[in-house]
Amino acid sequence: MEVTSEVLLDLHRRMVRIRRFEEAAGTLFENSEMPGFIHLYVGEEAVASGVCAALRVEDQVGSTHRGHGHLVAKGGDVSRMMAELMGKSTGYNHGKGGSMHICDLDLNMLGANGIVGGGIPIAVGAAFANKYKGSDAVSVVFFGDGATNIGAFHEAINMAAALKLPAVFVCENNEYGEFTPRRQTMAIDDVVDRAAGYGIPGVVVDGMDAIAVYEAATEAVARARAGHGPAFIEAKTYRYYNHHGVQTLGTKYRDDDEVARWRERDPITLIEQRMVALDIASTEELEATHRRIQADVDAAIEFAKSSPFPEPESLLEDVYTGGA
Amino acid sequence: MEVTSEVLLDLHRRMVRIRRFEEAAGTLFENSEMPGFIHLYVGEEAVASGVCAALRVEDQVGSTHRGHGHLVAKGGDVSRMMAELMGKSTGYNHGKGGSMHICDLDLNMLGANGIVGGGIPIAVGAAFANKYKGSDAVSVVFFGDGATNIGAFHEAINMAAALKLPAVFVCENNEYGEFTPRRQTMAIDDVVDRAAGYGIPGVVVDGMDAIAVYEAATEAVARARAGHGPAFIEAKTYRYYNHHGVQTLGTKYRDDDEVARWRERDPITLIEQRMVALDIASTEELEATHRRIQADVDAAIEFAKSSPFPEPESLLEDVYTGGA
Amino acid sequence: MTATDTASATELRNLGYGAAFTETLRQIMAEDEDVFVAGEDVGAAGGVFGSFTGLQAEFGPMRSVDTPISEQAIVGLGIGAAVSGLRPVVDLMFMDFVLVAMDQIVNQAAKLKYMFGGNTSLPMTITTNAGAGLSAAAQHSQSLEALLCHVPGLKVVMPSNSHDVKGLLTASIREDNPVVFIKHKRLLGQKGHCPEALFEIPLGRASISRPGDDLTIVTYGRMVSESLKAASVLAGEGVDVEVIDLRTLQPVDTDAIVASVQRTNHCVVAHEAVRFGGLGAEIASHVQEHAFDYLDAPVGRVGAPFSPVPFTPALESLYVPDAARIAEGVRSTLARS
Amino acid sequence: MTATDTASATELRNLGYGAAFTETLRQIMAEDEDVFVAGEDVGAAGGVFGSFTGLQAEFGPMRSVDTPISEQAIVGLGIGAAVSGLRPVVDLMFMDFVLVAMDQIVNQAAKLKYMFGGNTSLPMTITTNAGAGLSAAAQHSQSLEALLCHVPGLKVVMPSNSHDVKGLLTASIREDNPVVFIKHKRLLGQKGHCPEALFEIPLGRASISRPGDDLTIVTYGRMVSESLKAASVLAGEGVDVEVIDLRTLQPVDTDAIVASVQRTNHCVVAHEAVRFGGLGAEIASHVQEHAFDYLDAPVGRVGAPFSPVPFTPALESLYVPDAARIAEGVRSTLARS
Ligand SMILES: Cc1ncc(C[n+]2csc(CCOP(=O)(O)OP(=O)(O)O)c2C)c(N)n1
Ligand SMILES: Cc1ncc(C[n+]2csc(CCOP(=O)(O)OP(=O)(O)O)c2C)c(N)n1
Ligand SMILES: [Mg+2]
Ligand SMILES: [Mg+2]
Repeated sequence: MEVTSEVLLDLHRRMVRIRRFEEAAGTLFENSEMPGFIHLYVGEEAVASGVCAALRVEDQVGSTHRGHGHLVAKGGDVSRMMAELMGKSTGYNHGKGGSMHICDLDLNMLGANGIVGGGIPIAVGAAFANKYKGSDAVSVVFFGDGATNIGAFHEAINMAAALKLPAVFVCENNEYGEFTPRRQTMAIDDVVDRAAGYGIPGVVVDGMDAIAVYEAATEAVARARAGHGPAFIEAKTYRYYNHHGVQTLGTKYRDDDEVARWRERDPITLIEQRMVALDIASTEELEATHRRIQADVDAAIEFAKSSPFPEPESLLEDVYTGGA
Repeated sequence: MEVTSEVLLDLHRRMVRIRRFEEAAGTLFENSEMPGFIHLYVGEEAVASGVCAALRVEDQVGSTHRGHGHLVAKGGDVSRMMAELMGKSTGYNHGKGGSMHICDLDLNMLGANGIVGGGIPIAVGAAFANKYKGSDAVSVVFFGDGATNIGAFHEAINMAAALKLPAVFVCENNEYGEFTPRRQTMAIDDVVDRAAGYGIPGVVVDGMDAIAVYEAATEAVARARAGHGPAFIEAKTYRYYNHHGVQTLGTKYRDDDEVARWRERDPITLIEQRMVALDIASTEELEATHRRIQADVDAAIEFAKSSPFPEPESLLEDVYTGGA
Repeated sequence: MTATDTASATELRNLGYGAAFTETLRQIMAEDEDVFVAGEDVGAAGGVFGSFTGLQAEFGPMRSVDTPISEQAIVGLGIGAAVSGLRPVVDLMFMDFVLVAMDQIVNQAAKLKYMFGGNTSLPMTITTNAGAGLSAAAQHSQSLEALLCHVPGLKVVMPSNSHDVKGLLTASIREDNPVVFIKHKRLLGQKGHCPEALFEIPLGRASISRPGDDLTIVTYGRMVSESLKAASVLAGEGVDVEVIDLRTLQPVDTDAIVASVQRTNHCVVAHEAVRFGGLGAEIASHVQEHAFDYLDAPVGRVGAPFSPVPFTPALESLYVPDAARIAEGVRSTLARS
Repeated sequence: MTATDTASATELRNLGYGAAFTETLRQIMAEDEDVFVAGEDVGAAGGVFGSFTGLQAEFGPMRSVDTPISEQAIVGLGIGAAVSGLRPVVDLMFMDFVLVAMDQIVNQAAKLKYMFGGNTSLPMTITTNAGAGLSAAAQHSQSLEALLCHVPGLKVVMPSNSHDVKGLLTASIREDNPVVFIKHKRLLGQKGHCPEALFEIPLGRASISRPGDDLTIVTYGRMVSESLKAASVLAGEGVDVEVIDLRTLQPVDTDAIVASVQRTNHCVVAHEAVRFGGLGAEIASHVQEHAFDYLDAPVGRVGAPFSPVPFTPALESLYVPDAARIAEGVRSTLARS
């Protein structure tokens, strides 16, 4: 597959956007300026970016508790995102959902989900709708390595395979579910070993290499779009920060060495090196991208901070369509 | 593996006992002399018999809605079974459970289960207890092909693999879940293809050949007993009768031809041919076995019919240990 | 095609409760291409209770989908399809299996719209079959509506007769919110008047199955006919009972209940579900709160005792509430006034 | 090692609610080899709320088991182990995840003994964390006890303070039935008196947190302290409120409630769960039925409104019941007498 310089620039922008957004959110969170729990995507940017760069607007994205990256990559508006994370009425969910439920249905991002595996059957339902309507949209769903141990994952991926739905399953294997190493919770080397049990193709990609992810996603999505059914992508990646928030509190569950080793292969640094080497962008241009995106994120913070909280009346609104 | 003539005789007795019991129960059911729903094991006798012949009393057996065969094969008392199916106080469950919950905890048969897949996590819990206690008992759990599509199956088998528990997973693949062909509900040729996704060994056996099942079970059980973790056995088999009861009502979902083809390889006929050919038993001796077992079943029916229904007071008993 | 709540008197068409369900589905599927059914054995076999018979032949396998045994994925299929603009009807064969899919129903379907700040709607109907009386034992006999009625975001419906099956199913499928539509297994073969044309019974509106002056029985599902039987017996004893059929259990038509009790000054709630923590508790609570000064006696409740459903008919018949127990409940309530 | 219900006055030991949980577990695991804990991140990490800290270091990985993210299998592990003679404590991190394991809890654990005709017992404790107030949104904030209390075969416990955590957890683990032990997330850091030695608070017995003559507040969990605050405010208004802490929600100590209401002639039930169909409905129903002639006003109920839990603190603070709303509930109940 030929990956054009436009694609590289695009991948880079998506990743930087995620990184800048997440770093900012993390800082606000650590400074107690943001309520609730947040699960940051820092370190895993290449996965959402590589996959979403291979999608069209009408393609759906199913997400997880670690969903900011998916929404940013799908084209989400960082201002409305930041406002949502801060519980403001101008947020995507008008403050009712927060980090764990952030969504943009106009972009067909079907929402982060607080239940591990809970978003997978829903994304499969969207894939069904695509087939039902005769549309060639594809539904792509992200989930963690840990999520592949839960029943909803199994049922949903099997159903997609049995009904030959246009769905792509993307496992973000960061080797941990919260504080527990993956290998303690499954007796397989690669999560992709599960794909064969559903009769669908599976592939492992370097989840720190956005281009590799993009290539794998492009292939899987094209296959699904052509009516050949679902595929599985395992992206080997790593989260830099704690399971939720930034700093690890309590028991230390990962070696500093391990974190350092992964950080050496930082997905943004990797693509930037490539872009410079290939003469697609100069260091200055890349820095300009960072600055421009940082300005967007700063504006988002400003927007979020200056936005009002939702009105008390809204508490009982939108429980039902058409009122109670 | 050398299979002795004692084992063949034993397998034969178990199978005939299941067959006789099930045919009798089916007749009572069709004559409306038995309440509720029953799921008959006729045609699949080689699976339960082959597996249970490889077990010790202390080994646990987890079961399904189609559980009579498992209990008979584990050594269940046909009188208490028949009484239970008829809702009598002398039944295994004192009439409170019926066909779908029949159990004998003294034989470590952990109960039939009305929820597809629902018994699998429980059997895995028993396997955990074995390891916890340092006992070398093995927990064996039966389930249908259809059950491998449900979340509880996935979670439980993965947990057994992750914790390396002494458990053996036996899939009775009769190619249907109720009225729906297996291949419509999963995109794989053999159910055993799922084993690799859990990192455990899997094997396909001819589920009409009790000796083949016995050999596979002996190996898997020995492995688990020795502390090497779980294994998966797929037994290709067939149920002769309807999903529940005997006759198929409503839409016909299987070809007569298909049924006939499977019946040609009847597991009892197969082993009897072998036994005669090997001079292990004469036709007369085999017939005597049938007669002896039929007498047991007749006595069981007599026992069940003449037993009283439970007393009204028992309605609210045994909701809690030690009373409400 | 649509008439209103009350069917015209000229139609006197008898149809089974289950058949009314199937007919309604067929008519709705014919008029709305976005409606499809999915579930275990609902396609080629037409459902284990025959509720989906003929739909696959008429509408094809994409609109009448046989699924794997995967209750979570079945409900998820419905959610994802509904969010994508379709109007799914997903089936969970027995109400007991609702428990297997509880996360998708309660954590996902019920909350999605609210969590999303209103940015979606979820026109999904979950159909299922509840109730004891078939010696199906503890895992195939439950009435679990109370679990669902406690969950904001869901609507819950339970028809008592063929006519209401049609009117309520039509309204449920056209509703833009997740609805759990509960049939009672023992009513499936019950014949009753049912108009041919589609019509809607608005969700949240109760009906008076029998007017009366002395006491109000609030009930639903199969207990409606048992309550009517009880009412006949009690009429012979000089007691004039009003029977209210809730039809919709979430939202409950509390206005209708309170208005009736303000007139009869006595109330008994009857359901097949376990009495402790059942919907009857909510209704009794509500009535004493909103009609306290009208009540001549405490609100009585009739429901199943506190145990799983026993298998043997000998015990199950004692377990399931019936006309006799409802009548007894009415008598003891009246005795306290 | 075991003392009785009331701890001796000589001990004045302060301990956090969460720390009391951990200490109790450690002590029980030391005295009974059949007790183990299993759940997500409970082993090496000591649980996401720190509730299992140190147990793996002390008792090893076989008695403090890190499981896959598999709530159904976690509960099943407990059931199978309990049937095999062990005394498991299995953890479901957030109460919302109970819904994922609902089949194993309700169809299996609760019913096994009964379905088996009594031929087993199930000494299993499921621990979990409920409650809103942490901006954790709709899927990490629920109080779902009503769903469990409706299920015959389960016991349900929800302590309000450190002392009761110890006494109730000890009794729960020693209990031969499945118990769901619900902590409130916002109480975890709350310090309170807690004796060091193990002791049992018998399940099914309420306690009077504050005696009073004018009205009985029936409550539990985190709403106990809110009710006590409300009682203080009301005392200033000349209203003498009695606060009953249920401690066990299934079975409910109805005798204690009815006895109190017969004396105070007024009752308000307060819980954090959604008001509609909550446990308060059962209690209000029961009270009006058993103390009808003693009631000077209808039984009031305070609970969450009928919506999912909102994320933003701006709305969540309006959602969760508190002392002010409880006091308001008391005032309006008294106003009706
Ligand atoms: C059903 C359920 N169980 C447990 C949790 C708590 N939980 C939240 S995230 C998480 C770990 C998920 O691991 P993985 O799927 O690998 O995703 P990652 O966080 O590594 O991106 C857990 C256990 C939950 N939210 N839902
Ligand atoms: C959770 C659940 N879903 C559906 C059913 C209804 N049901 C009972 S048996 C069965 C088919 C099971 O198929 P399989 O596992 O292949 O076993 P078989 O009946 O073929 O032996 C179904 C769908 C159930 N009992 N439990
Ligand atoms: Mg992970
Ligand atoms: Mg099968």
